[in-house]
Amino acid sequence: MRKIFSLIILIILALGVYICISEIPFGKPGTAVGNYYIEKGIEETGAVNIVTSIVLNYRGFDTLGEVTILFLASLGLGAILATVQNKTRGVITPPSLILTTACRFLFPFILMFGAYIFLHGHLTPGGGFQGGAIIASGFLLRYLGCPQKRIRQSSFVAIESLGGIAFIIIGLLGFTAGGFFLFNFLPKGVANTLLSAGIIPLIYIAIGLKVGAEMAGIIDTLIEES
Amino acid sequence: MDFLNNYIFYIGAFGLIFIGLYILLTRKNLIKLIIGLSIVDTGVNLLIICMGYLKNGTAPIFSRKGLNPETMVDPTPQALVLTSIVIGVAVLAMALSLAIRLYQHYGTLDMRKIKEQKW
Amino acid sequence: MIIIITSLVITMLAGAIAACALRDLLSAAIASCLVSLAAAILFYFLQAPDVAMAEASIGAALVTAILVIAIRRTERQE
Amino acid sequence: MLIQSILIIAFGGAFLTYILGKASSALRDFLAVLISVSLTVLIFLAYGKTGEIAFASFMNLPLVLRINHLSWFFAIAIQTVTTLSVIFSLSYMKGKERVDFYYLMMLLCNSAMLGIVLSGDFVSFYIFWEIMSWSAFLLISYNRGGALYAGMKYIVMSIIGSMCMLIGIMSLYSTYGTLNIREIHDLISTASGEYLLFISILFLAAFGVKSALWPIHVWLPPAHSEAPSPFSAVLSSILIKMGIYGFVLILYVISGAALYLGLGGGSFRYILTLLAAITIIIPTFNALMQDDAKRLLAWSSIAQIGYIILGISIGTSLGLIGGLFHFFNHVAFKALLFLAVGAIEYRTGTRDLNSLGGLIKKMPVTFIAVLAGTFGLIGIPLTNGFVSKWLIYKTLILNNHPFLAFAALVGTWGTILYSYKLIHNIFLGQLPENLEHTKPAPASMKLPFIILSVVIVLFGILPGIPLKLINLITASLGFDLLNINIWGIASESGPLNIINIFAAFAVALIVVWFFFLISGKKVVISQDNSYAAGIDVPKGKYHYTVDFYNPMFRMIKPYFRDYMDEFYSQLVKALASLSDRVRRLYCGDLGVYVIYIVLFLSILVISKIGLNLW
Amino acid sequence: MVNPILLIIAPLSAAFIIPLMGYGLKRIVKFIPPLVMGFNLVVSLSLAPKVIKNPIIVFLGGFPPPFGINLYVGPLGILFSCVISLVGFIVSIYALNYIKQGAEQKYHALYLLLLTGATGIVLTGDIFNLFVFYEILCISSYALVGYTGEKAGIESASKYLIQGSLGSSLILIAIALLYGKFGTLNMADMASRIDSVHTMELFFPLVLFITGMGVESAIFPLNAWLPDAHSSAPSTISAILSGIAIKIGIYALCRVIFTIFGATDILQFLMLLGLVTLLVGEFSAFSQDNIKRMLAYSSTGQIGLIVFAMGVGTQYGISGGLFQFTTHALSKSLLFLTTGYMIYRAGSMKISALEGMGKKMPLTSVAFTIGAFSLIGLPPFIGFPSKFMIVYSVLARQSGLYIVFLALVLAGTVIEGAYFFKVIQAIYFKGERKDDRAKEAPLSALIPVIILVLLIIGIGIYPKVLTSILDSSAAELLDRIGYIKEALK
Repeated sequence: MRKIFSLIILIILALGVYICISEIPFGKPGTAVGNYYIEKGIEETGAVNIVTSIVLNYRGFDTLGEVTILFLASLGLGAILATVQNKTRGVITPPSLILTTACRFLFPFILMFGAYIFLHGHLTPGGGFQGGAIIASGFLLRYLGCPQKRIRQSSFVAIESLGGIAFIIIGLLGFTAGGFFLFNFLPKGVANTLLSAGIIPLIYIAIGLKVGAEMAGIIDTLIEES
Repeated sequence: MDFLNNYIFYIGAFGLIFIGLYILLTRKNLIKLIIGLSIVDTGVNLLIICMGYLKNGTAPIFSRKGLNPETMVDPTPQALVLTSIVIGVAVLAMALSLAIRLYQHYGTLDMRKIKEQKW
Repeated sequence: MIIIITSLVITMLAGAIAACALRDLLSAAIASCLVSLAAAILFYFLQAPDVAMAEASIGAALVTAILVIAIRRTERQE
Repeated sequence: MLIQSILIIAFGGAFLTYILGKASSALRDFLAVLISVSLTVLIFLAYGKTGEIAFASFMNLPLVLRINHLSWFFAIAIQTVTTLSVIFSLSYMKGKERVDFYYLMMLLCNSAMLGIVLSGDFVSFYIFWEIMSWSAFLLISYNRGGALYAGMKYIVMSIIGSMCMLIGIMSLYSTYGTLNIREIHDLISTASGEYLLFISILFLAAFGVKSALWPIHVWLPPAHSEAPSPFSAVLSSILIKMGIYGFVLILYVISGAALYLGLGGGSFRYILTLLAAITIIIPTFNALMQDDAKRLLAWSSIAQIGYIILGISIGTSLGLIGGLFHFFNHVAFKALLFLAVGAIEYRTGTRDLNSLGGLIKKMPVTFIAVLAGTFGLIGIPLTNGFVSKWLIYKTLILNNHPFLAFAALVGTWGTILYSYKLIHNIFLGQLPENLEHTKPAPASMKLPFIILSVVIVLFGILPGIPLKLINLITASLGFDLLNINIWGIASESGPLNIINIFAAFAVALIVVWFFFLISGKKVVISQDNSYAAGIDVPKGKYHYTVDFYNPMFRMIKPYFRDYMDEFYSQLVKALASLSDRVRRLYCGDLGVYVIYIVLFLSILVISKIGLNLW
Repeated sequence: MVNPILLIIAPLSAAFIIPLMGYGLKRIVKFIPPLVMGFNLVVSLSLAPKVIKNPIIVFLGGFPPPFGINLYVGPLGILFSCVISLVGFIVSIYALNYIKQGAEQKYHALYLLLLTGATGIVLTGDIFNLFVFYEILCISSYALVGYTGEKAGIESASKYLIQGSLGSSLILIAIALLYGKFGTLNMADMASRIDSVHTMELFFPLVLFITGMGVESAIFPLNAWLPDAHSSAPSTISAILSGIAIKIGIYALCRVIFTIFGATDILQFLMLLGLVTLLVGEFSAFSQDNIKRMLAYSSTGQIGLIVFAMGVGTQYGISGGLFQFTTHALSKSLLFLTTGYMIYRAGSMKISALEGMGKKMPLTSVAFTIGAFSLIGLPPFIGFPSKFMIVYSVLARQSGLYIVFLALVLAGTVIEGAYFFKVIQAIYFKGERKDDRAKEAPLSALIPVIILVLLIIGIGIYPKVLTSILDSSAAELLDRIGYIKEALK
């Protein structure tokens, strides 16, 4: 009975959506805000990747909120799973030889690849979040590959908080130097070169490390009691 | 043919949203509900990106010289989706930790049996 | 070009329906990984490389990993 | 300036006694009495003054205090009763716990009533009204057990009443932009008929609840019998009179005599008098059936309120004077009766009429007090009750309301029956063994008895003193002046002259006394020398006061069950079961909660697509 | 003049610093929240007089509004931020030694982030930024509800999470549709492009917003999570959730309806919704025996009253609703704080277990009575002027239907009075407490309670202190054009 009832409701919503969507043409937005970013993106922020300039400069406050949410997730996880009494480690099938050697061999490369991505955030597609995620998948491989070598939880927490504080400090520096919070006060440099887009690379390094540490921390908290 | 060109992405996005809602409405297991939530989230991200797409536009990155700004896709939705994906992960991690604790307390994840907090 | 996009959308929706219908939670998690993978490729076709990378690395890899870990710690069958 | 000082002393005094109470109880008692007496003196000084002072502002509305004859008349009644009951409770509350909380609430309630009477605009009227309500609530539920249910009943009904009043006040404010009573009086003459009806019905509800008009009287009997005796004296003599003050305020001060008569084509006035008549009959016969003295007196208070409202709502100057004077008399003898019952309860520990008896020898002063009180209640000539009932009967007959007059008469018969039951069961008959050693009432209780008895008899013989003041009041409300002399009313429409009644009584008294002397021989008859149809007379107490009116009860019992009370308890039970079903809405199942959300969304979407509501 | 951005940055950076202090300075962690909230209170109070005259616009990153994010700090924003920091400051003092078990450090960080999210929503002028702060608020309240790790807490937290994230997904869909239509994310820019809501492609986002934000602001069919969450959270958290979190949902709802869409003809529906929420809330609170669950249902009722007042639509009605918001924030947090220690001493949440508390914990019981009296609306307390304004605003509309609505609302308040008096009677006039464990609450719990009592009585006697800021914020909410001109100039 519940299935039919929910199907009816969803059909009504689909009808509403259809009428609403038919007014919004697909494929020709031409929005004023979007064109402004594309034209003035490079000379105002110095970053070649316009999406990164939006994420960090134009709408930097969103990303600050974003970083807080990730910090919040790891805190919440710690708070909820910290009170678990049974700390016994479950039996994990010992990893096969191929996995351990691959993990020992691949782990540094994955970290380097992740670092490459968030270092070139303003040049090539990708940035802090994607680099951090790749680093976290590196740590995931480490847990699967060699479970006995564990990283102390507090080091993750330290990196997280430092990353967040670095972001805020850069923002406050912008506030003191340029009068606006998160103002791009460093020189823009030559476009399309590594040290070019003012504060954007600095922030993306902080975010990359922070997201990597946080995601790894989340996975570590979840795995720890298994 | 042009119907497909115009509406295929909308069908994909809203299809995902409605299937996710269907899971939320009918399924009992908490983990299945969480999977439903992540599907709704993916659907919404797809919808946001569709809003900014320009017919045969190019990616908003000036990697080479001579890229014509007019044909570039609108970059703002991509910035929003970056944030929204990470929000989805954060909520998902929180939900799964609660599911694990719930399983330790109740021994089951069937939401029709977990009804102590009522009236 | 449109053929590839249509087939990707169909696989995505099929993956979502599989995630809904499958009793075994692990295979439902894998189905949801399929959905986000197809979505990542669709993002690529929508000229959004940043988002494709983010969706692939976060959506497909980490979300599925967390789901699998959580399923391992609770129960497997629905 | 005098009014503000009265209120400041009243409220300040209340909190001061509470704080000092923590220090020493003797100091607290002394301060309570001092404050009450000083307030009485202050109010006496304010006789005849009229004036208005804006003492504060609330939400850009000036809060005004005003005094005129009407408010002075009510203020003096409030203050005297509270002073007497504070003096009475000095010894009554000796042993009990939480006594300073009791004094705080008593004085707070008293100052709130003064505030109501002295307030010049509706906002301060409402503020003092609410303070009076919840301080009375805390006092009613003072001695635990059954008092909690009574307190709950009282507070819920009085909150409903004050909510209706709030709507009334606010609609006045929104139509006239001001809440000052004087300004509203001038503006309201332009009001349309049904708007005035709407306002009057709202205020009728609010004041009806407080003055226990028939359909909404249910809270009064349990509240009076459960409250501590000194407070139930204040409660029944003055607190329910605030409803009367409200009636006078709305019917005459706001809408003015002319408008009131024409209200709803005169039907509103007729309904009010009808309600008053019912309020006289049904509670009187309920009072008959009570075994608890305080409950009996509570029911009788409701009946006497019926008389007062009857007098007020007739709409002629004679009726208004009768109603207001009966209000003053009722204050006097009802306070006296409650205090007396309190003294008896203090001494004998019980107030159940079936287990008392023969206390005339043990507590003579209390007996005289109860005697004076019941004479006033019934309205025997030479007591003030007689004069006011006479005026009310006179207006009823003059304005050709035969049925109302008959209802009032039936009410008086009932009053005679239950007053006699009260005196007979407590004072006459045989003294039960366990009451052998009851001491007479302590001195601090005797003082109020004497004062009140003197007031009853004095105003009975010389009604001119209070009538002159009431005449001024009715004149200020827009009625014509009657010429009042010291002995009664000399107007042609209804001559009343106490002097010849007094003379007739004096002569009859002398004649009876003379015959009593002549007979000379006094035959002493022992208690048990009465024929008991052959069976031997039991040694113990056998005078038959138990179930005094048993045969009559069997006759009227089925008709006089308190329908209203049962109706309200059914209502509350229905509400409770409804609330139990409503809270089942949150059934704890997550699937249902998610369906609620998505259903809400789809209903909104359907209402747009299908019905195109928006 | 302090830049309003600090109102958000200060608690945020404090939250980031707290885990770092875990190494050496564990003890002083619990003193950070009161410090930060005190700073927030001082800043917002200092900004209040300037803001009433003309609002402050803060550009973030140096870019003008439609292209960058801006903070619109108007009288409405400052009023909410003052109340948030005031209640946050008071509750954080109460939590000094109320929170002892569990990962205490994480509690204080989550607490600060919750208040950051609340302040962020209230001050931001950008719709997506509002969604991000809304998400911060929701996630931190999920974590804090399930913080104690008990069975009830975890169950309520997981249910709350599923419903809350469904709501926020709906909001995200609405934002996507609006961006697709207008191509801008700034509230003022969007408002300048919207004129009528009758076409479907604008009505659908409005409906999505109402449902999404309705879940957080506990409107009738969507508030199934509230009774569980507020009754199983620790008392300080349920005080914050009841006092602030659901009001922020209502702020967001009103901002969307009044400022962005200017949909004045949906107000009638809003009024009906408020009325139904009030009646359902009061009825289900009437037959409760668990005190915190009863307070949670009474919060639902009061929310219904606020939404009802907002639905009236006139300036006086909205300032009445805002005044009722302040009343409820102060009195409900007072009630939750006082019951916190009563339950802690009595050992169980049953009302029958609280009997006779009047003698053992005199000050706390008096505070509870004052809080209850002010919620019912008895004169000398803060509840009376707000009820006064609401009743006046409804009657000023001079229509018969509204008077029927008003009668039902006041009937709801009577029911609320009934069950509060039942509890007061249980505390004062029933039972004798033999066990000596029930002694008065410690000093750190009494100071906040006393501050709240003084505020309730002070504002109740002299409400003029609030009316100027209330009227200007109601005016800001009502005139859309002023908001648009101010933000985009």
